[in-house]
Amino acid sequence: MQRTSRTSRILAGSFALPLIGALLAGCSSTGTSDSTAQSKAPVTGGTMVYASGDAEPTCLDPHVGGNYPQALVASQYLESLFTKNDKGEIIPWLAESTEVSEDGLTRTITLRDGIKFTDGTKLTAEAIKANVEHLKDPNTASSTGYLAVGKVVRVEAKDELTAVLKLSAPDNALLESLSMPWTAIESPKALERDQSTNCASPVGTGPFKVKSWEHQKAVNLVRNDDYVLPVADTKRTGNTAYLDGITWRFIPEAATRYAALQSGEVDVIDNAQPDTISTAADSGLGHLDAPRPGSSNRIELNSSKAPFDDQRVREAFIRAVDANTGVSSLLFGTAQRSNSLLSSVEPLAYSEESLFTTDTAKANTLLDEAGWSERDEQGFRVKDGKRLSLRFPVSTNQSVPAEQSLFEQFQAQAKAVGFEVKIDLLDLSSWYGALAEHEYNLVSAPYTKVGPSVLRVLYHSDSTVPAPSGYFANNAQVKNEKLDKLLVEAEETNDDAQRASLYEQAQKIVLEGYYVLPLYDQQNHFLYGKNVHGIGATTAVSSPIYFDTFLDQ
Amino acid sequence: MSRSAKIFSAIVILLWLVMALAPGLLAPGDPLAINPAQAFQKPGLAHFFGTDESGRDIYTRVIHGAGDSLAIGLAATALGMGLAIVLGTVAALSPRWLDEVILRVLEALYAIPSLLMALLIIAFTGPGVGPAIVAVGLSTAPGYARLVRSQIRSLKNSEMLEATTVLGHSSWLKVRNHLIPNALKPLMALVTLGIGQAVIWAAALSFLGLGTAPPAPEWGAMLSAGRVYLHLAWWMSLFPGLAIVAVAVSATVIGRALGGKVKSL
Amino acid sequence: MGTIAWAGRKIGGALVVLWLVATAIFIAIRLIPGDPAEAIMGGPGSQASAEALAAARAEYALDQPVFTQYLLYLGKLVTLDFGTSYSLKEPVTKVMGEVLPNTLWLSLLALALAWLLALCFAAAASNSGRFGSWLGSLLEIIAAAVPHFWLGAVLIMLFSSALGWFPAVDNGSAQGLVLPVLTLALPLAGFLTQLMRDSLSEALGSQFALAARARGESRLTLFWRHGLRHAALPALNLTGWAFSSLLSGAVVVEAIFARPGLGRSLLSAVLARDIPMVTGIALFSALVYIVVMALAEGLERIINPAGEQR
Amino acid sequence: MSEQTLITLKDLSVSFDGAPAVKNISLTVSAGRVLALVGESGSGKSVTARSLLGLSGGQVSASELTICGRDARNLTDSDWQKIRGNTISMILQDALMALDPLRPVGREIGDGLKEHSSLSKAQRVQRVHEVLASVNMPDPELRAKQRSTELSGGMRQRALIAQALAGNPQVVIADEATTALDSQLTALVLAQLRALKEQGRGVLMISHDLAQVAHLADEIAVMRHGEIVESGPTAQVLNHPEHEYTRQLLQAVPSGVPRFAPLSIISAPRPSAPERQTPTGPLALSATNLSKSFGKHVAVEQVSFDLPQGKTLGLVGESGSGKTTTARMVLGLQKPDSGTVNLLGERFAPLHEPQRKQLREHMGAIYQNPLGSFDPRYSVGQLLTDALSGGKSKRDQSYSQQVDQLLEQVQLSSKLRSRSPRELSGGQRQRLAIARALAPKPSVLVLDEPVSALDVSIQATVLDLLDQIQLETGTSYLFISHDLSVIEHMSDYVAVMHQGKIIEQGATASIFGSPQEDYTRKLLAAMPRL
Repeated sequence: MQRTSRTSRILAGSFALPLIGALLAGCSSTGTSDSTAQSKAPVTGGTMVYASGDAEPTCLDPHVGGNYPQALVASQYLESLFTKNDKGEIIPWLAESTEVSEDGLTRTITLRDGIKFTDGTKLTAEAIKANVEHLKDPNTASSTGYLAVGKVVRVEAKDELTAVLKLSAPDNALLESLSMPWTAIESPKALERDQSTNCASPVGTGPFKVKSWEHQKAVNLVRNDDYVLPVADTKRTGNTAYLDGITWRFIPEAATRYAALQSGEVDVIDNAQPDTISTAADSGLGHLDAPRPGSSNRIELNSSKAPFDDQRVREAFIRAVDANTGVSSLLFGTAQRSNSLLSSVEPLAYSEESLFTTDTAKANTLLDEAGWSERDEQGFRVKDGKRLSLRFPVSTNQSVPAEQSLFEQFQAQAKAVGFEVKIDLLDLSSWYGALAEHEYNLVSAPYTKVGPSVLRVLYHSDSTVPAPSGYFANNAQVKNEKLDKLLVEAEETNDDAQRASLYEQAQKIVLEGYYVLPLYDQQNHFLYGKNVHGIGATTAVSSPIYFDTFLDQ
Repeated sequence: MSRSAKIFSAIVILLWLVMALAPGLLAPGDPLAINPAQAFQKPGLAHFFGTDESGRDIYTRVIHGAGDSLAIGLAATALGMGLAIVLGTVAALSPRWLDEVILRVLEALYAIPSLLMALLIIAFTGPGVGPAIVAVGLSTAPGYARLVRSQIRSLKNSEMLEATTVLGHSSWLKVRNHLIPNALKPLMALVTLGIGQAVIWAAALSFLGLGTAPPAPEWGAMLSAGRVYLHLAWWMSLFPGLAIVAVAVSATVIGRALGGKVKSL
Repeated sequence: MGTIAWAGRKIGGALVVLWLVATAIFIAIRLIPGDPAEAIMGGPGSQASAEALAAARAEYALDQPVFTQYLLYLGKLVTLDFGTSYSLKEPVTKVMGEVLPNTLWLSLLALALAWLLALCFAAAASNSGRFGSWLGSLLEIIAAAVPHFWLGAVLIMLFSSALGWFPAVDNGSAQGLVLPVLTLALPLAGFLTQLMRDSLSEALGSQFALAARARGESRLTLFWRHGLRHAALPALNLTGWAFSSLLSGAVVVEAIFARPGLGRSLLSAVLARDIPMVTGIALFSALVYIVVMALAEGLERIINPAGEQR
Repeated sequence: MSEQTLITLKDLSVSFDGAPAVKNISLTVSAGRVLALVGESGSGKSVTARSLLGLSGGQVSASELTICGRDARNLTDSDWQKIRGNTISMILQDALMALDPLRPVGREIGDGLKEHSSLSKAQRVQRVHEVLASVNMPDPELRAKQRSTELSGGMRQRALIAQALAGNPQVVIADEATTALDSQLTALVLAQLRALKEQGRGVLMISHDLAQVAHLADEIAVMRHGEIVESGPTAQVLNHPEHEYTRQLLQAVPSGVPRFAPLSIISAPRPSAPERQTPTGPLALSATNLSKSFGKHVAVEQVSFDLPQGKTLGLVGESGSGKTTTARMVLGLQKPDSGTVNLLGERFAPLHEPQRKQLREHMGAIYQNPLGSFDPRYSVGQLLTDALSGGKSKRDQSYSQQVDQLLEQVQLSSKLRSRSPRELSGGQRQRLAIARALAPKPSVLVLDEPVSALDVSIQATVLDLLDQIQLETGTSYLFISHDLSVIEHMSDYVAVMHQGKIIEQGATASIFGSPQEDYTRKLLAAMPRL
C-alpha cells in the first residue's frame, strides 16, 4: 500500500509523456490481463455493444445528480481537467498546468491550447467558469459535483487559457475532485441549452460523442473524428478512437447480460457477477477489475440511536459476524476482504485487521456488559423489555445480489449472539426515504470520490446535517470534534506528510470507534468477448475509456 | 368429479397441508441455517435440491416455503373473494343505476393491469408481504365479483327460487337456503383456481424484489435469488420454480375437478 | 341494439371508466409518501436546495389546493397532456410514443402466437384419444401455471446460452423477438387452450355438429366451420383480460430480455416516483384495455350477432 | 310408386364399451315409403338411425347393411362422408340446437353441397334458394342470410329440413323431428315428410308417439330395450297389436280417451270416480282482465277465466301465445299491468308478497323442467322436508312420515329419499315435483307444460297420477299445454290462447266438438290422432 504520493503542484513538463494506454491503465489493477492486446495490430472500425447492468441514467450529463452509471458512460464523451496516472498520481489532462497560491485560496489552472468541444466551441477559461457555475447552480441539482467544488467561490477567466479559482478555504483535494467525471468539462454553449436537451446530448471533448439516446434501448455513441488527445501517444498512429462507435445498452438482468455476452450479442458487460467472473477465463472471456477509488464498500452503524449509541454493542455486532468466509465464497475470490475505510487504490488508506476479526465469545461478553443479558424465547437479547433489534434497509439498486446474500449471512450470524437483524430490500427512493427518516441501524451506502478527502464527506459532523431533501452522507452519524478538526486540517495542509498523518489519525478514530464494518473495495468488474482488445484504460474514478479498444473485424 | 381426480386432489391437498403446517416432518432442518463453506452444492444425497449461495439447503427451504407461499395465495384470494362477494352481491341485488356504477368501478379495476396495480400499491406502502397480498387480492377481485354478480342474478330469476316462492318460503329463508349456497358453490371451484394464480402473482412480486423480505424461504424470493446464479447453479431456480408450478397445477386440477372454468378468472 | 347506439354506449362507458381510473390514480399518488418535488429534482439523494424544491412545486402546481390540482390534472388529461416526466424531463407522451411500438408489437405477437398455439392444441386435443387428451390437458395446465419470470430465464438458458439459436436480448432483429414473445405467449396459450377446449368439445358434441356430420362434413371441416367459431367466442370474451395480463407480463419480460417498452418504463417510473409517467402509462393501459375490449366485443357481434347462448 | 329397396339392414347390433344398446335389428327402407321406428327414450331408436349414417359412435356389427346397393359395413370415414347428405341425410329434433347458431342458415344448407358437388359458389347459392323454396320458406334469399336464432319457429324447422335435402338424398331420417313442437309446427314437419315420401324418397321416421306417425307411416317398427318387439304395416300394428308393449303405447295416447280413463296399464287401481257435480263455494281460481306487456310487446291482454273447485281448466295455445306469462301472473311471480287474480274468493294478485303469505299454501306449481326447480344440492328427502317445513329445515326427522306419505302418493319408492333428483328418470322427477307441490296441501295447482318433455308412455303414467290425485284430494288444476290431445283428456274446461288473448273458452266437449273460432279449428285439424 502506497502512502507517499504527492499530488499538489504538477506541471506538464514535470513528467515524461507516457503511453496513453499504460498511463491510464494504471488504475486497473489485477484481474485477467488482456494478453492479445499487445500481439494484435489495432483495427479501425466496428461498433462495440456495451451492456450495463445499472439502471439507465435519467440524464447523460454527470453534472446533474452525479452517480457512477453516469460516470461510466460520460467517460466516453466528456473529459476532466485532471486524471490519475498508473502510480495513482494526479496529472493534468485538459489542463496543462496548475498552481496554488501560498494561502491555498487561489488555484490557477492553465488549459491546453487547441482542444475543441464536439460542437466546435474552443476549450477556454470561460468554459471552466461556465462549468463550475453550472455545477453550483441549484437548478442543475448536482450532488456529487456540487460537493466536489464546494470550496470554489468563483472562477475568473484571467485570459483565454487561464482560469483562476477562488476558494473559501484551502482545499488540497481540489485536483482530485476535478479529475472526476462528475466535474468533467462540457461545452459552455451546450450548457446554455435547457436542461432536458443537455441531458439528452451533453457536449464534451472526449473520443466519442453522443449521437442519439433512445430511451430504454441504447445511448448511441459515435467516434469524435476531430478528437485531440491531450497527452500524446507515440504508439498510436491516429489521434482518434479505433471504434466507429459504441452502442450503450442497459440490461439489468445479470443472467441475461451474461448470456448476451456469451452468445456474442454484446461485447462488454459491466457489473459482472462474481460467479461468472470466476469462470470467464474458461469461456475465453476477458476480465477487467477496476476497484473504485474513495471509500471501501462497508456497512455503517448508526451511532446516533440505540442500540448502536453504545460502542460495546457496535463492536459486539462487528465481532459477531464473519465477513471473511462470506466474502470469499460469495465473491469467488474476485475481491479481497478490506479492513479499511478507503479503497485499496487510495494510497492513504489505513488498514487494521485486528479490529474486525470474528469473535463471538467477545461479542457475547460485550453485550452482557452493555446490559443486553436476557434473551427472549426466540433467542434474541432483550433489555428493559426491548428486543435487540436492528433495521437494515438495503438498496436493491446499489447492493448487488452477492452483497445482499452476504448481509443475509450476517443476519444469521448475528442471530447466534442475540441480534435480530431486519433486512428491508428497498428501491432507491424508499431507501433514501428510510435513511432520511433515520429508520436504520445498519446501512451500506457506496460513495465514490477520488482521494482521501472522501473521509470528510462521510465522517465530518457537518455531514450529519441533512440537505433540504433530507440527504446526509454521514450515515454512521459520527460526531467527533477531534475527528472534524483532523479532517479539516488534512484538507487544508500544504504538507503531504502531514496530510498523510492527519488522515491516518482520522481513520483510526473511525475504525476504533466501531462505526464501520469494512467489507471489500467497491467492485467494478467488466467482462468482454474474445473479439475485444485494448481494454484497460480508465479514468481517475476507474471508469473504463474505450479509446484504445478495437474489435476483430 | 371422477374418482381418480378425487384421489389426486386428496393426496395433493394432504401433501400441501403437511408442508404448510408441519414442514418439519418432511424436512427437519432449519431453512435459515447458513453454511457459507457449503455454498453452491449440487443436488445430491446430502442436499436433495442442492444448496444456495449461503449454503442453505434448498430442499428444506422449498418445503418450509410452502406455508408462506400458500398463506399468501390463500390470504390474497380470500381478500379478493371477500371484496368480490360484497361488490358482486350488492351489484346483483341493487337497482340498475347502482349496478351500473359498481360495474364501472369493477371495469376500472380490471382496466389497470394487475402488476401495475400492485406496483402502485407497493409504491405507497413499501414492499412486503402485506402489500403483496392486498395488491394481488385487489387485482383479482373484479373477475370474481363479475362471476358472483352474474351467478346471483341468474339464481335470483331461477325457477328454483320461484318454486320456493310458490311454496311460501320467506325471503330470508330463500336467501339463506338457496341463493347464498348455490352462488358460493362455483366460487369454491374458482377459489382453488385462484389460489394457484395468486401464488404465481405473489411470487412475481417477490421476484421483482417487492414481496417477502429475505431470507424467508418464499418461493418467488428464492427464485429471484437463484436467477443471478442461473449459469452456475441452475438448481437454485429450478426447484422453487417447480414448486410454484406444482401448486398452480394442482390448484387448477382440483379447481377443474370441482367444476371450475378458467373463463371466469 | 343498433350499432350506433351500441358504439355510443361503449364510448360513454369507456369515458366513465377512464375518469375513474384517472381519479383512482390521482388519489393513489397523493397517498404515496414523499415529496413529489424531490422526485422532480432527482430523488431524495439529490442535493436540491429549498428554493429549487419550491420552484419545482410551483412549476408542477404542487403548491395549489388538492382540488385545484385535481381539476388541473383532469383538464390536462382531456387535452391528452400527461405532463412532463419528472425523471426524464420530457413530455410523457413523447417518451411513451418512443417505447410504445415495442410493447405493442411484443404483446400483439404474443397474443397472436398464443391464439395460434391454443387453436392448434385445442384442435389436436379434440382429435386425440384418451391418453392424448389427458396429456394435452396436463400440458396446458402446466403452461398456464408457469410464471413468466421463470420461463424467460429457462428459455434464455436453453435457447440462448446452451444452444445459441436465439439472442437473449433485443438486437432489433426479428430473432430477438422469438424468446420474449414465446415467454409471454406460452402461459396465455395454456389459458386459452383450456378455455377453447371446453367450448370446442361442447360445440363438437352438439346437435348441430351431428347434423353437419350427417350432411357429409369431415371432422376437419366440422372443426373449421363450426368448432372454431364456438371455441373463439369465450376466448374473444377474454381478450381484454388477456391483453391487460400481457401488459403485466411485459413488465417482467421486458426486464428479463432487456427490451425497451412500456413495462420497463413503468417499473422504473414507479421506482423513481415519476408520477406523470405512472399516470400516463396507467391511463394508457386502461385505454388499451377498453379499446381491445370494444374490438373484441365488435368481433363477437360479427361472429354472433344475436348474442345468444353466451 | 316404385318399391325400390334403398336400405337393407340385417341383425344390427351396437354396443358402447361392451354394453349393448341395440340387439339384432333388421329393417328395410324403401323408396316412396315411410318407416316409423317407435319407442321410448333409451330404446335404441336413435342409435339405430345413426348407425345408418356411420355415426353411432359405438361398436357396430350387422350381417347386412346395404345402402343403395352398396355394402356399407366396412366403409372408411371418407367413404361414409360421400354417402352422408348425398344418399342419406338426417333431420334432428331441435332446430335451435341442430343449426349452428353462429352461422347463417344458407351456409349451413350449402355446406353439404360444398362437400359433395362441384357446383360453383353462385350455383350453390342458387341451389340453397331452391331448396328453401321447396320447403315453402318465405323469402328464401333473405332467410338464407339469417342465423337460426333470428328465424321464427316455423322458418327454423323449414331450414332444418332444407339442410337435410340440399344434397338431394334418397333416404331421409327424421330423428324425433316433431317432438316438443306445438301442433302447428308438428303438422308442418309432417307435411314436409309427406312431401318427401311423395317425391319417392325413403323416409325413416323416429318417434316416441304413435299418434304422430300413425297417418304418415307405411310401416311401423316398435322398439324396446334395443330390440324390435313388433313390426308390420301401420294399420296392422295400430289395429291388431300383438305385443303387450305396443298395446301399452297405443293406450298411452291421450287423444279421444275419456276424462279419468286410465292411459297406462301399470297405474294402481283408482277409487271409482265420484259423482262430479257442479261445485259449490267460491271459485278455486278466478282471473279477471289480466294484462301484461314487456316494453312494446304485449304478452297477455285482458285475460279472464274461472276455475271451479275440484275441476281442471286447460289453457292451450302455441308457444309464444302468452300461456306462461298468464301462469306466472296467476302464481304471483309476475305483477300484472292490470287485472286481478282471486284465489278461493280472496285477492291473490296483485299484492305484495307478505300480504298473500296466508294464501300461499293454497297454491302450488309444477314446471316443464322439474330439475330446474330443485335446488341441486338437495336430495329427494331433503326437498320434501324443506317443502313440508316451509323452508325452515331440510333435515328435520319429524317430517319423515309425511315424506314417506308424499312419496307413496306419487308412487315413488321411499328408497329414493337419499338420491339426488339428478339420478332420477324424467318421469320420476316430475312425480317428485308433484309430491313437493302437494306438500302444503294446495287447493290449486298450476301445471305449466308438465308432460311436454316426457315420452308418451311416461306421460301417460304422470297424467294418470294427476287424475288420481284430483280424484282423491279435489285439487283444482290450471293445466297449461300446447298439446291438444293432453288438454282434451285432462280438462273439464278449455281456454284457447292466441297472441296474448283468450279467443275461445268453454266446456271441453263443446270446444273440441264445435269450435267457434277459425284458429281453434285450425289447431284441431293439426292435432295428431290415431
